[in-house]
Amino acid sequence: MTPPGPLAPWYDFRDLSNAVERLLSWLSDIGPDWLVYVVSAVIGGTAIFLFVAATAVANIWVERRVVARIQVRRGPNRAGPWGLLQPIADMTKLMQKEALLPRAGDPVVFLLAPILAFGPALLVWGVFPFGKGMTFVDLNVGVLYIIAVTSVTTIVLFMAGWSSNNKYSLLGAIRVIAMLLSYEVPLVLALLGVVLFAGTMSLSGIVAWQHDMRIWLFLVQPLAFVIYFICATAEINRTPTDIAEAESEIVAGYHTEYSGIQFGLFYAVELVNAMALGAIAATLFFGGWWLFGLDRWIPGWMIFIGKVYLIYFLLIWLRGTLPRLRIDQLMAFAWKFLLPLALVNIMVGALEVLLWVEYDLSAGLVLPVFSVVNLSLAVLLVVGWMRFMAFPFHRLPSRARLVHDIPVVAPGAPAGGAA
Amino acid sequence: MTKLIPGSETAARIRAALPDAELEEAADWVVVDAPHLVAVATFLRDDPALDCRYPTAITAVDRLDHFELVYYLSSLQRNHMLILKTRALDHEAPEAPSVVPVWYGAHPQEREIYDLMGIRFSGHPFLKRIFLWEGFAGHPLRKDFLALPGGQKPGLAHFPKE
Amino acid sequence: MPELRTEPLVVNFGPQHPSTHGVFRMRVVLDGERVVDVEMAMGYLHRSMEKLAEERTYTQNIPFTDRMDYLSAMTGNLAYCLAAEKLAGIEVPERAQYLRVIFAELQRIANHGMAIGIFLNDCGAWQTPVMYMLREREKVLDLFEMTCGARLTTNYMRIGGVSFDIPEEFMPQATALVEELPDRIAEYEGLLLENEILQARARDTGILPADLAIASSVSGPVLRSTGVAWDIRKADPYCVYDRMEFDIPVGYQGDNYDRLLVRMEEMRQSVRIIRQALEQLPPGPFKTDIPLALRPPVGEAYARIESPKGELGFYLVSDGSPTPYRFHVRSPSLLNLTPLKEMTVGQTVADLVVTLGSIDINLGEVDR
Amino acid sequence: MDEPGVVAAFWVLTVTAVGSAVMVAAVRNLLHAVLFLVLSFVGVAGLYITLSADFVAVVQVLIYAGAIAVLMLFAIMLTPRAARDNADGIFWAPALVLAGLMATTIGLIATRTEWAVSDRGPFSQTASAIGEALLDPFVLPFEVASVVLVAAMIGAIVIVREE
Repeated sequence: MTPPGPLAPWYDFRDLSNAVERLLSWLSDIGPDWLVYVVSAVIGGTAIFLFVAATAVANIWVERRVVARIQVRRGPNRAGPWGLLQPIADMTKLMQKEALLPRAGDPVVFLLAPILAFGPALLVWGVFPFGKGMTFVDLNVGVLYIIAVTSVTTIVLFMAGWSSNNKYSLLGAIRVIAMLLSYEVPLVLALLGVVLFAGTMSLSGIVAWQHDMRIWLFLVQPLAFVIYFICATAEINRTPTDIAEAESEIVAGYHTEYSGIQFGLFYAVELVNAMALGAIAATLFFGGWWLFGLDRWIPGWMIFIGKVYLIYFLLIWLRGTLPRLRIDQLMAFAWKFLLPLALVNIMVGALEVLLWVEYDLSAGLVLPVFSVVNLSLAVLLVVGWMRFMAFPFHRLPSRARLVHDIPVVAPGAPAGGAA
Repeated sequence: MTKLIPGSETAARIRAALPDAELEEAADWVVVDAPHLVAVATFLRDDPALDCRYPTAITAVDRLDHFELVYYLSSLQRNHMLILKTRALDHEAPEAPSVVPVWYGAHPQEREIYDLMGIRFSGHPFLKRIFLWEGFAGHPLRKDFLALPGGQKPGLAHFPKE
Repeated sequence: MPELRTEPLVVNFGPQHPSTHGVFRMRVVLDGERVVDVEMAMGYLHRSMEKLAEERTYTQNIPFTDRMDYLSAMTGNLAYCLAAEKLAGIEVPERAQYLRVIFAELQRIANHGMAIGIFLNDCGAWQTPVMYMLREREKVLDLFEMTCGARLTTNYMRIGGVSFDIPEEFMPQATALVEELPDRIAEYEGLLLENEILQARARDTGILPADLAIASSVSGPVLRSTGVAWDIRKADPYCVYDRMEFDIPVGYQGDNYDRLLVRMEEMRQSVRIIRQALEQLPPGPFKTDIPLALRPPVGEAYARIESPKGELGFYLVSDGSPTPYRFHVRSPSLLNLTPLKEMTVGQTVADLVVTLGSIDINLGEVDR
Repeated sequence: MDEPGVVAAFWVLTVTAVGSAVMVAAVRNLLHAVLFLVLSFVGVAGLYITLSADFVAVVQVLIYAGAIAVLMLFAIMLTPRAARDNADGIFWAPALVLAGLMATTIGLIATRTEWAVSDRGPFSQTASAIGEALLDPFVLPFEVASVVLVAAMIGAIVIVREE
C-alpha cells in the first residue's frame, strides 16, 4: 500500500525491501511480467524460510541459556563461545539418530505429521510486516488468516498423537483438541477488539493505524492483549498450559513416539510457534516495526524482531517460573474467566468506537481517554474476578500449624478422635 | 518416650477379654496362636486402654522349623507400643490369617512377607508377589532358599581370623 | 439421559516414566482423564538387601543402609546403627550423639529440598524449583564431603559412634549455612506456597483422612499432614533429641498442599535443631571402641527413627553369630504408598502424578 | 481468470478437493476419512482464493478445517474402537444412486442456466462488503441464525447438566 514514488537506494538497509524493489523494477524493465512475480515470490519465500529456520536454530540456544539463568545454572557453554554452537550440536545429534516407526502405528500419518506441522508454522510468517514495506503477502484478512492457519496445527498434532498408537500420545492428542476447542473462542474474540479499533484486518493496516494514531493498541486494548497472550500460550502448548505434552503426566504427549529429526521438527515447530506468538503480539499490540519515531533511526525490522524477542523472553520467563495447570482447571479458566472478559472487552470496545465515530471526536483526545478507561477496567475486572469468583486461596492457611508437644492421652483417660 | 507394654500386661488384658485364646507370654511380647490372631488383633485395636490402631511394623522370621510373625503395634494417642507374635507352624506350606481387615497397613507388608518368606495369608484381598515376579522359584528370605550343602545355614559361623 | 458408555483405558505409568521417581510402576485404569483404578507394581529396584545382610557382619551391613534411601543416606545409617547398638547394648558417646543429630537433620534438609523440588516438577514447574533446591542441597552435601569424604552414600555412622570427627572448617561453614537457610526457606515459602497455580493444583487433591492414615501405617510428613501430631523425635526420642527445642509442623486435611507445607516448615525446624546442636556440641570421643568381632547376644531389637520420609525402623534378630539372623527394614516409602489408591481414585491423571510426588517415595527404599 | 497460472491452480485444487472427497467415502479408516475431508476443505478454500474471495477462503479453513473437522475427530475419539471403521453398509447402492442423481442435477443446472455475468470488477475488500451485507440487507436471516445457535447451545447445556 506504499504510495508510488521514487525508489530509495538499494543500500538503504533501514528497509530491506528497498533492494528487492530495485531488483524487481529492473527486472520488469527487461523481462516479462511473470518473471517479476516468480522472482518476488522466490525472494520473499526464501527470506521467510531462512528467517524461520534461523530463529528456530537460534532459539534453541536462547531458550536454553535464558532458562538456565532463571534456574541458577549456566546452560550450554561448551560448544563454541558461550555455547553458541550448541544448536548445531543438537541438530547434528538429532539427525544422526534413527527415526523410529511404531510397529502398530499408522505409518503414513505418523511420517506426515511432523512435516505438516512445519507448514502452518511457516505459513503464518508470510503476512507479517517486518518493516514498512517488508510484507511478503499483505492480505487484507491477515488477522483471520493467522487464526485459521494456526488452528490447522491442532489437526496435525492430533494426527501425530493418534498415529503413534501410544496411550500417552492419544491422551495428548485428546488434550490438544480439547484445548483448541476452548481457547480458540476467547482468542478470536480478543483479536476482534483490536480489529474493531483499527478498522482493518490487514496486519500492515493495523500497524499503520498505530503509526498514524501514535499509540500502541496494547494501551487501547490491554485486556485483549492479556486474553490473547494467555490463549496463544495455551494453543502453542507452553507452560503453564502445556498439558498436551505434560512431561510429568503423559511423558511427552503427542510426540512421545517420535525420535531423531522427526522429534526435532516438532521441537523446531514449538520454538517457531512461540516466535510467531511474539510476532503476532508485537504487530497487533505493540506497533510492529514502529516505535514512537525511533524507527527513523533504527531499521524497522530490527525493532520488530526486538519486540518479538522481548515477548518471547516473557514466554521463557513464564515457562521457567510457573507450574502447570490441570486440564479441567484450564478449561474452566477459558470458559469462566477468559470468555466473559473477552465479551465485556468487545462490548466496551464497540461502545467506544461507536462514540468516537458518531460524535466525530479527535483521535488525539479520545484514544488516551479510552486507554485510561480500558486499562482501569482491565485491572478492575481481573482483580474483581480473582477476588469474588476464584477459589478463595487467600483466606486459607498457607503455613503449617506448629505443635510443640505430642498430645499424649494419659493411660486412664478415654481416647477419642481420629488420632 | 514410647512405653513398651510388657508381655504380661498385654496377656492379662487379652485373657480377660478372650479367654479361649492360647497365649504364651515373654518379657516383651505375647505369642498368640494363629486361629485367634484376628480376634486378638481386633481386640488390641478396639480396646480403649490398648488402642493399637497404628500397626508400626509387621514382619516374619524363619525359625527353621516354623515361621514367626512379628507385629509391632502402637497407639499414637497413648504413645505406647506392644509386640504381638504368632507362629505359622508348617514350614513347608506356612499359612496364617491375614490382619488386613483389622489394619489396612498390613496390606503391603503381608504381601512382602508372602513374596519373600512364602507365608500364605488367608483372607488377604490381593495376595500377589510384590517385589519378585510371579513364577519366581522359591522365597528368598527362607533359610533354606538355595540351601548350602550339608544343611549349613547362610551367613558366617565365625569371623575369618577366629 | 442414558449414561455415556466410554471405554476404560489401561495405562502403564512407569517403570519408564518421568515422574514415577525411579522405577515405580502403576497400572492405571482411566476413564478419559479420570482415574478409576490404580494398582501398584514395584520391585524393579529390588536387590534383596534383607537376604544379603544375613550373610554379612553387622558392620558390613552399614553400606547397604546408604543405598536404600540414597537421598538420605545418613538417616539410614543412623537407624541401622541404633538398632545394632540396641541389640548389642552399646553406649554411644555424647559427642557422637550430637554429631548424629546434626547430620541427620542436615540430611533432612537435603531430602526435603529434593522432595519439594521434585514435587513442583511433578506439578509441571519445569525444573526451576528443583534447581534452587539443589543449590541448598549442594551446600549440605559439601558438609558431608568434608566430614566423611562422600556426598551421597555417606556410610558415616558406625555402630558405637561415627566414623570421623568433624574437620576444623566444618563449624564455620555449617554455622554460615544455618544462618543463611531461614532466609532461603522464607523465600521459597513466598515463591511456592503462595503461588495460585500451585495451590489450585495441590489443594483438595489427594486427600488422606487421618483415620485411614493411621490404619495404613503411614508415617512422617504424610501422617503429619493429616493433622496427626506424631513425630518420633518427640514421641520416642533417640540420640539427644530430647534436649532440643523444636516444633512439629502439622497439616490441616491431608491434601497434597498440606504435605508441602509440612515439609517446608520441617526444614526450618531442622535448622533450629542444627543450630542448637552446634552450640551444645560437647568435646570428647566420637566413637566407642567396639570389638571388631561384634557378636550381639541372642535376642531381637527394633529401633526406629524419624527419617525424612517417615518412620524408618530396623528389626534385627541375633542368634549370637557374627551376622544378623534376620534383618528387616520397616521402610516408610513402602508403607506410605499403602493408601495411594484411596487417595487418587476419582481424580485426574495429573492429580495422580502430583499425589505420588507429594508422598515422596524413594524406590531404593521401597524395593530395597 | 484466463491466466495460465490461475487455470493450473484451478485444476490442481479441483482435483485435490474432488479426489479427497471421493477418498472420504472410499477409505476404511474413519480417521483417515476425516483427514481427507480436511484436505478437501483446504482444496475448496484454495478455489475461493482463485476467485479472490479471500475472506470466505480463510473462514473456510478456520471453520471447516479448524473447527468442524476437530469436532468430528472428537466424536470419533469418544466412540468405541470397534466403530472406528468404515464398515460395509447395506446403503452403499442407494447412496451411490442418490449421489449420482445429485451430481447430474447440479451439473445440468450449472450448464443449462444462463448465468448473468456481472460487469463490475472483483472486490478488493470482501470482508467489509460481507459485513455490511450481513448487517444491512440480510440482517433478519443473520439474527435468525444466531437465535438457532443460541437454542442449540441451551439445548446442549440442558443435555449435559447433571441432575
